[in-house]
Formats: sequence, C-alpha cells, structure tokens
Amino acid sequence: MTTAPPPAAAPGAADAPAAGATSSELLAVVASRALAGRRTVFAGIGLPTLAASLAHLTVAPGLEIVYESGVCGAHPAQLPETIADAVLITGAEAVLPMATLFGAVLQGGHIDVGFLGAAQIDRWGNLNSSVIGEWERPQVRLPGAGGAMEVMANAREIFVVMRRHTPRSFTAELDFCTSPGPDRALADGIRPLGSGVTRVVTDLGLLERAGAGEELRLTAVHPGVTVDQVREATGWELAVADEVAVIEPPSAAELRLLREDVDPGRVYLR
Amino acid sequence: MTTAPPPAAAPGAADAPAAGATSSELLAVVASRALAGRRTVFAGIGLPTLAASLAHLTVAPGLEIVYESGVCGAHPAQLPETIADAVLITGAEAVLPMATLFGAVLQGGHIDVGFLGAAQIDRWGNLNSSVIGEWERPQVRLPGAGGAMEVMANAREIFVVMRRHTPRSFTAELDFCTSPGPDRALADGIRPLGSGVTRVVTDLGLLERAGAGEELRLTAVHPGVTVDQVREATGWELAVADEVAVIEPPSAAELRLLREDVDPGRVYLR
Amino acid sequence: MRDVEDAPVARRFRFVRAEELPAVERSVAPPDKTLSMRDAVAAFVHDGDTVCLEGFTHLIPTAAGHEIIRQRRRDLTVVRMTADIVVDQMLAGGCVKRLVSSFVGNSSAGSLGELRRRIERADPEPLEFEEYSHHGMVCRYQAGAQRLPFLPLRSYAGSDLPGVNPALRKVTSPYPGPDGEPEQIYVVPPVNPDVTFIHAQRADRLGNTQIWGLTGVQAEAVYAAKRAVVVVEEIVDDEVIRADPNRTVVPAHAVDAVVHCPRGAHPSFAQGYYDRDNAFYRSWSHISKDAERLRAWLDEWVYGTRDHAEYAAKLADHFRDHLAVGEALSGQVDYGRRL
Amino acid sequence: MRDVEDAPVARRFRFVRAEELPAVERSVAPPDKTLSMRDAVAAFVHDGDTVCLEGFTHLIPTAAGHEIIRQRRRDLTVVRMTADIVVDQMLAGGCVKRLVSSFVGNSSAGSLGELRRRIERADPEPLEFEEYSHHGMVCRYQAGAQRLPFLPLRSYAGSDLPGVNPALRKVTSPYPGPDGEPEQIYVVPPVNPDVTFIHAQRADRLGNTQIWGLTGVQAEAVYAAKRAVVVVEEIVDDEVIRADPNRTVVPAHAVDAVVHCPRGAHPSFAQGYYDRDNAFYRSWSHISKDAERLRAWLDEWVYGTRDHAEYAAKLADHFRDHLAVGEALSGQVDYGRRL
Repeated sequence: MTTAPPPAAAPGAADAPAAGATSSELLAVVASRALAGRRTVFAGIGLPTLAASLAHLTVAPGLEIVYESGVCGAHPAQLPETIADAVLITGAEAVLPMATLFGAVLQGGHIDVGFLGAAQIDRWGNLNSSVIGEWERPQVRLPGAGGAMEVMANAREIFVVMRRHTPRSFTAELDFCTSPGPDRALADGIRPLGSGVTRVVTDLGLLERAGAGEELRLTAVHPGVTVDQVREATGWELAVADEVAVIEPPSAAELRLLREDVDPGRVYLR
Repeated sequence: MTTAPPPAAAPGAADAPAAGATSSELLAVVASRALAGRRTVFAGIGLPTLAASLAHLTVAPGLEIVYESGVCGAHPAQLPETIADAVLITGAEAVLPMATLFGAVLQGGHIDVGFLGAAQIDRWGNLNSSVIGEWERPQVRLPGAGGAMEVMANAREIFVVMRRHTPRSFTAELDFCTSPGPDRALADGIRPLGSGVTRVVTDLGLLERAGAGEELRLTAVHPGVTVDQVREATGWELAVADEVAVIEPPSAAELRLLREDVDPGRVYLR
Repeated sequence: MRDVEDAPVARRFRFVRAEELPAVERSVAPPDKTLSMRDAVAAFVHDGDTVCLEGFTHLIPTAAGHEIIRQRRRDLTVVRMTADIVVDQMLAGGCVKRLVSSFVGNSSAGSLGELRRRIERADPEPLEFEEYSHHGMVCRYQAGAQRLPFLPLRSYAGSDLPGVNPALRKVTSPYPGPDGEPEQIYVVPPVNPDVTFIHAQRADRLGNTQIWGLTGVQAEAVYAAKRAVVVVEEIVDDEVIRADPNRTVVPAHAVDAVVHCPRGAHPSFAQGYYDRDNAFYRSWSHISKDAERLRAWLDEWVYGTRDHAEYAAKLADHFRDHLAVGEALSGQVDYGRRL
Repeated sequence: MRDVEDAPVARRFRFVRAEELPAVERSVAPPDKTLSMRDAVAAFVHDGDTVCLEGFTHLIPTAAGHEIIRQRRRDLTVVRMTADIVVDQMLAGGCVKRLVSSFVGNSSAGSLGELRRRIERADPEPLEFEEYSHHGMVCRYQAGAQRLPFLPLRSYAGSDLPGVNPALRKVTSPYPGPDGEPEQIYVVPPVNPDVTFIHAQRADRLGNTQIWGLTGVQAEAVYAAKRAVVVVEEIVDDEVIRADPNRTVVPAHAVDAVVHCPRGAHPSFAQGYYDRDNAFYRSWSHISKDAERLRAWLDEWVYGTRDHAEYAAKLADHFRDHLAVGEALSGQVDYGRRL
C-alpha cells in the first residue's frame, strides 16, 4: 500500500495548496467542497458553520443556511457563537417559529444536506448523542437528541464531521442509538426521506456511503495518512474503496477566505 | 294562553324601552344581553357583530371578539363589512394565522360563545348550511361548512340568530347536517367540547337548550308574540317551557348605542 | 465485505478541486426568481394540474386566476378554501374539472352563478366537488407541508360530510381517552398541489415574501405545493426584507417564482395598499347569475385585456376614488446589533 | 315531550334586564393582568405542579425559575425543550422531581453539573427523566395547544428512544402509503402544563404579547398550558401593540398574568435589548461541576437576592460593558386606514 504524493502546487497561483493548515481548517475546507451546488444546508455551530460559510463564498454561492433555531438565510455581521446567536437574526432573510422549521422546512423535505455531530457513529451511519453506558444510569449523560433525529430522518443526506477519528467514536456497537440511519428506520417499518449519513469527514480522511443497505467505506485520506491508520482508528472492520483518493489540501484561496472572511476572530479555527 | 302586557316604561329613564325598534335591532339587542359576562365570542359579520359590539359597550366590557379570519381583539374605526375587513385588522390586538386560529384558539377551547347562522336548524340544534335537496345534485347549493362545523364542535356554547322563524328553516329533518350538535357527535363515538346550540334568537322569540340530550325549548317570546305563533312557525312539535317569558324590548340606551356607536351607517340595521 | 487490503490509493477524487472553484468574490449573484405572470403560468400550470390559489378574503391571487383563464388551461383541479369570485371566473373560463374547497360562496355578498349552475344543473357540465370544512382544509395544507400521511382534528363527528367525502376517516388514538377508554378522532389526508399561487404585499428577488394583516394559510399552502409562485404588489431590495425577518411568512427556499403584479388581488384587498371592492363583490352575484353576462364580462375584463396591468389600468379611476387607503404605520422594533 | 299547551307566559326571564345594564360608556377598564413575579409564582406554581418554561436559547425565562427556587417549590415536573442553566439551577434548588425535555446540556458551552449528578449518580437523589427529540416536544406542545389526543411526526423510527419512553407510540395511517401498503408513523401525546412561563420583549396590560427575533415554541407552550404567565422587558401602551397586530405572538385571551421584569432572561438574550452572556454560559460548566460551588452561587445570586431587580442590579456594570447592543431598526409597514 502506498501513499500518494502531495499534489503538485501550481506555482504562484492563488489557489495553490497552502502549507500549515490546521486540523479544523482541513475539516472545514473538505466539508465545504462537499456542498458544491447544494441549495439548502442545515448547520450547527462550529465546523459546520465554517464549512457552510466557506461554501457560500466558493462552490455554492446560492446556498441558504438554515439553523435549528428557525433562522433561514442568515447574513451575520459577526461569526455566530450559538445557533441562536442574535447576530444570526439581525439581517436574516426569515426567522421561523420552531413548528414551521421542524414541520415544514425539515420534515417537509427542504433540506439538501444536514450536518450532524455525535459521540459515536457505527458502520451504517447511526449516531449516538445521548449516553455513554446504559440510558437508565449512564456513565456519561450527553445532551441527547435535540433536533438531530429529525435532521437524520428528513434531510436528503447527512454530513458528519468528527475532529478525532478513534475506535471509541467509530464503534461497532452504539451504546444508544439516538439518530438512526435509514436501515434501522426500515427495520422499524418506516421509510425515511433521505439517505442518512453519506459523508464522514475526519482528521484522517473521508468515509462515504450512498444510502440504505450500504455501509460506510473509506474513499479518501488526507495527505500522509495511510489506509491502515484509518483502519486501526475504526472500531469495526472498515470497508475500503477499490481506489482510495488523497484529499486535495486546502488551497491558499480557501484558507484566506476562511481566515480572513469567515472566522477572522479564530473562534472555531483553533 | 295569554300574552303578557308590555313591560312598564320607566318614565324619563335613559334605559326605558324604546318604541320603533326594527327586527334587526331587536335581534341584536337580545343576543347582546346573552353575552353578559362572557370572555370571548366568535362572531360572524352582520347581526353577530352588532350583538357582540353592543355587548362590549354594555354587559360584557371585557369581551374579546374573535373572527374566523384570525383577528383577535378588533377595535375597528368603522363597522366591518366582512370578517376579514381591513378595518378589523388595523388597530387589532392580534392577527393570527388560520392554523393558530382554528387549532389553538378554537379547537384549543378558548371560545366561550360562537355565533352561527344556518339555512336549517333541527330540534337538537344541528345545522345545515350546505344544500337544499340532495348533496350530489342539490336544488340550491349553499356555501357549505366554512368554519361553522369547528365553531359548533369547539365553542363552549353556540348562539344562533335567525331573522325569520319559519317551518322551512326550523325543520324536523335537515336536508344535510353540516354542523352537528353534541348528540350526533356522541352517536358517532366522539365527545365534543361544548354544549352545542344553547340559544336561538329569532324574530318571534328565544329557544334554549342546555346541552347533549336536550332539545330546543321555547323560553321567551317578543312582546305581542304568542306561543302558538311560534309553534306554527316551527317544523317540529316544539317543546315549550313551563313558564314562557316576554323579552324585555330594547331600551332607549341600547338602541342609541346601536344606532349611534355600533352601526351609524345603518349597514346591518336594515 | 470484500477484501480491500490492496486498494490502490488514487487521485480519483470527486470533490470539487481547488482549481475548479469559482472566483472567490461575493459578486456571484443570488438566484433571481422574478418572472412575468404570463411566463409563470406558462411554466408552472399545465392542463390537468392541481392548482392551489390561497388567500382568505385578503390577498386573493385573482390576477393569477385570470392569466390561467387567458392561457385557456383545461381540466384543472382547483384547491381553495373559500371558492369565491376568482373560482367562479375560472369555472366560467372552462378551466376547472374538479374543486376542492370548504366554502363555495360570494363571501356575504351573494352567490356564485357559474358554480351553482355547474353543481345544481351540471350546466354546461358537471363539477367534481370534494368538500371539507375550513379547519379540515387548513389541516390538509399542514399535512401536505409537513409531509405527513394525515392530521387529526376535532371536526366531522356526526356531520353528513364524511358520508359524501370518503377522504374523511377515523383513527383510534393509541393513548387512552379522558374516560380511560379508546378515543377516536377524524383525520384528513395531505394535499400537495402541483403549484400554489399566493398574493403578497412584497418580496425580494430571491423569493423571501412578507405579508401583514391577515396571513391566512398562505405559508402552509406554499410549503404543501411542489412549486410555488408568489405574486406581489412590490418587489423590494433585500435590505427591506432583511430589516424585519420576522415579517417573512414564506422564505426563499419555498418559492420558485416571484411575479410583480400591482393590484393583482382585486377585487379583494391588500392591507395598506388598497381596499376591498365591496361594490364589485355585490355586483358579481348579478353578473354571474346570467351566463351570457358572465361571458361578456370575461370577454371584456380577462380575454379582452392582455395582462393584469391592462385590467388594472381600466380600473385606475375606481382605485383612486374608491379603493385608496390612508396611512397607519406599524411602528418599528429594534433587532439590535452587536457592538 | 311533555304537554306544554298551557305553559304560562311569565316574566321569569334570565337575560340581563335593561335596567341592570352598566353605564354605557367605554370607560370600563379592561382587565389589568399585571402581577409581580413573587405574586405570579405564589399564585400559579404549587408543589407537585407541572411547570413549563419555554424559550429556545432566546428569551429564556430565567427570572421565573429563580423565583420558583426562592419560593422553594418542591416535586415539580419541569417541561422544557432545552434543559439548560435555569433547569440545572432549579434542580440544585431541590424543586424538581421529574424532567421532560429533548436536550439536556449547557448549549455548546459545556455541561450541566447538577443534572449529570442527578442522572448519572442519583446524587443527591434520582431524577425522573422523560426524553424526546425537539420535534417531538414541539408536537407535544402543539397537540396540547390544539386539544388533540396525539400528533404524528416522521421521527423515532429505528431510534432507541421509544425503548426508554413508552409515550412514543405508532399509529397506522388510514390512507395507503406511497407504495399502496399500510403506512405506519410515530405519534406523541399532548402535554398540558399546569402553568407555562415565557419571557418576551413586550406586552400590554391585557396580556397581548409581542416577540421578535426567535419566537421558538412560545405560543404553543402558552396555549398548551392551563395557566400562562408572560414575563416582559417592557409593559407598553395598548397603542404600541395595536399598531402592529401581526407582531402579537400570544393574544390576551391565552394569558393569565403579565410580569414586568427587565433583564429577566439573563444569561440568555432579548433581541434588541441585551446580548447573550456567553461568558456566563462557559463559567456555568465550572460552577455546576462542583456541588458546593453551585450551592454558593445559588446562595449569592438567588436566595441572596430579594427579587430579579436585585439580581440585575448586581450585574448592572456587566450589562453596560458587555451585553449592551446597538440599534438595528425593523422599518415600518403600513396597515392602512379607510378614508
């Protein structure tokens, strides 16, 4: 098994790969590219907001960012610190009651891509954000479902961004399934609208699946990362694509936008 | 059977009975008195609006008038011509989406009294506003349910105002039951919130019933009207109270308010 | 799982590559959804479609109905809570095969002549009629908007409507009722029109739509539809919309086209723009009572006008003398900005 | 039917008689619902009650929670979508036996120490926890507000939540599914709190309540409750409310008391009034991690203050220096008046 050489820099070009991107920058850039051409994205705070904002400036200029709090088409003057930050409301295109947000926008099928995080993910893209241990008396009580279950069930596809790819978070068996992918939903007799998790961006690479019946498969790694590394960091026997790509590192232009326009205060680009 | 003498006028008093009240004025005044102490009333345009507006000025100063269009607490500068008249909106306390109006306000049980009209009413207070003849090919196609069915099912009680008390409108059998009272609902296996029609004000007198299991009963007549007259004008064998009252005619004060404050343009006081 | 031990690491990577990125400027224009009414109807209304026109007394999308008549669409299913003048006109224009509604009358001003001829005498042809109550229609729009198989409501118990409308059904609640016994409730199915037209005071070019006064069921009717066209009195700058995002009743993502059509709600009204033409409502009962007179009216006012601008121009004096309104400003609220 | 042939015509008439009518002037004052927070909590919160506090990140009714702690209410069931700092404080105050919620965390700022001790270690006592998702809670409020036995939603299929929450059940739709087969869907039951508290920017004395920015689920939570208390930054004249009736999120008929309590939503924010105290959110994770430190905090900021005015006064400099916001006005719309 070999690692691909780093892509050749286009000398002097504004879009040349940049040196010294942090892990956060790497994840935000990779996730932003995956939003190419999308219409609507349901984003949480942090990396998803960075990715969506960057995509808005690059590959998806028509992208409408929708927040769980009911904000549609936010144009914040500052980087928001929560999904309900006052700066998201002032200057937004619409602020909807939650019943409309969850009922018509999300369940109605208007979200192309939803970003979700989780404490645990399994090979089918099921997510746990509820507990470590038993629900009744957990070792660690996590925040729970919030709207994640609804995003999973109703967005056309789900992107997951995980800062740390470890066997504990990429687990063979979830302690609790908070947000089930389509396979579990179908087993429960109900067909969800979307494909569930289609992309998982991690500090090691990219896992993908197309929808129900498919498991996550390693399709790309960051430069310098080997397939074996990813396999060892995964708690199940990881499926690997026939050809594993090397992810193009952030370009100078992407990093400049991210650092100067999207998060100049380095709130999330830690 | 005797007819009671007209009530003695209190000479010189502002509230003395007035001569020359029209039928519309009579109905509006009688209906307004029945709103004494009520909190919320769901009113259509015409006599119900006159009655509610007069009650607001007399027996029910805290009365909130709710319109099917979503207007709550209207303070119109002019008499409204429709339930959605622009003058009802400007200066109102609240304008609600229809989903909130029908879901939370009406079905939620916030309406004390709903006013309804109908082409036909039966002895149990069931109403027809759909068709004369067969539904599939009616002799006369009437407007239909609108929100009347919801008012019937969800208001605590229903007042019906009928300009003309005739055997065709007070019928033994409805051509079609649009808005069923509680007896029909119970027979369908569902318990409604309210009592259904509790008062019917007509040009002849007043019919009342307390709720499920009771039929309408003549309890009062206008001065000069006999019980037999009402009986003949009713398409079923009319129940009559042990003691039938004579309705106090409109006072001078009530008429003055009605003519000068409520409907100075004589839009409905024809 | 197949053996992946020796999967080659390749550069076949379907993410957008850095060099494919568009110029990194905000100059990329957002999608402009403005269309003429003619183009919007041509694009979004086809023979046999299910077409919803909503607006409860306020902001009735009359001009859209007239353009559908002009373009002689046929066999439409029309969905509208209050089937009133515009529906009577579409019936007379021969556009409508089926009507889904909860009120078929000319407000409190009288009758709909064409509708009554169609229903009472099948003249000139029968009208398929699917009848609900208002709340039933509201719930159908909500179910459609929310992609639900049904919604429950406390209506219909004991009514004759379920006997003539098999779409009205009962469900037993999985929770015990107040008396501990199983509880039944009626439900309605969703409605998902091919296209919904609404009229509104203003929108931006992206489709963010603001309505004040009666907001009715417009948002639900738009969200329920496969396509939505918003007809507006004014197209305004983004900044006007974004100064007051709570006023946005329909967000851009739910809108496919924005049509600028002042006075397009006549004879209904647009709060703050023009008043209801009550005289026309009253006269409609007379016009529509006589099939010939109704045809003549259509010839003059719909077929005889090229578009709604021409219709409105014929009414210019009437608007000025009878339908103009004075000012009653809302006051402002402060959304605040971070210091 | 008994024989009524000779029923006497009598004057026993229970309508209000003309001479009983009150003076016919508009001078009769409308009901003034203003109360102090102390009186509102004393009147509407009893031991063992189900108490809802709503506000999604914006306009959290913290001051109401603090007064409930001061009055040492016990055995409450607290209903709140995002159980956050105010819930952690009420838990620490010993007020809460049971929690109904869809998110138990300190926003993105960290953990709720007391809640985790209660759930993870039953320390100092167990907490009954009924867990939902956000949309599930929204539907519970809607069902409660609309007096429905249940509402369906497209969540929960395949989740482990129904296994730990028997209130999550399935219903079979009476209409065929997309594939022609019977279709199942999960439903949630209504919630009807004994009392709901919300915080809002302004209301009049009758209870007409206006909110801008995030309006969340406040209207549904109020309509679902048997009693509702609205806590506001400002009590304004009727005229302010009535100039913009579309801004009224909760009408007077749904409100039992109006409490004037500026800055009562701290550490959350009130759009246009003050910003979110993000530093406090971050510090709460540390404060609440240590039970002793949490008790000391309550002693100083809740038990040690007579009311919220005193709490806010202690923070006056902090509000001025860190939470003040600049102006961003909404612009005005014209509601029009008949000429």
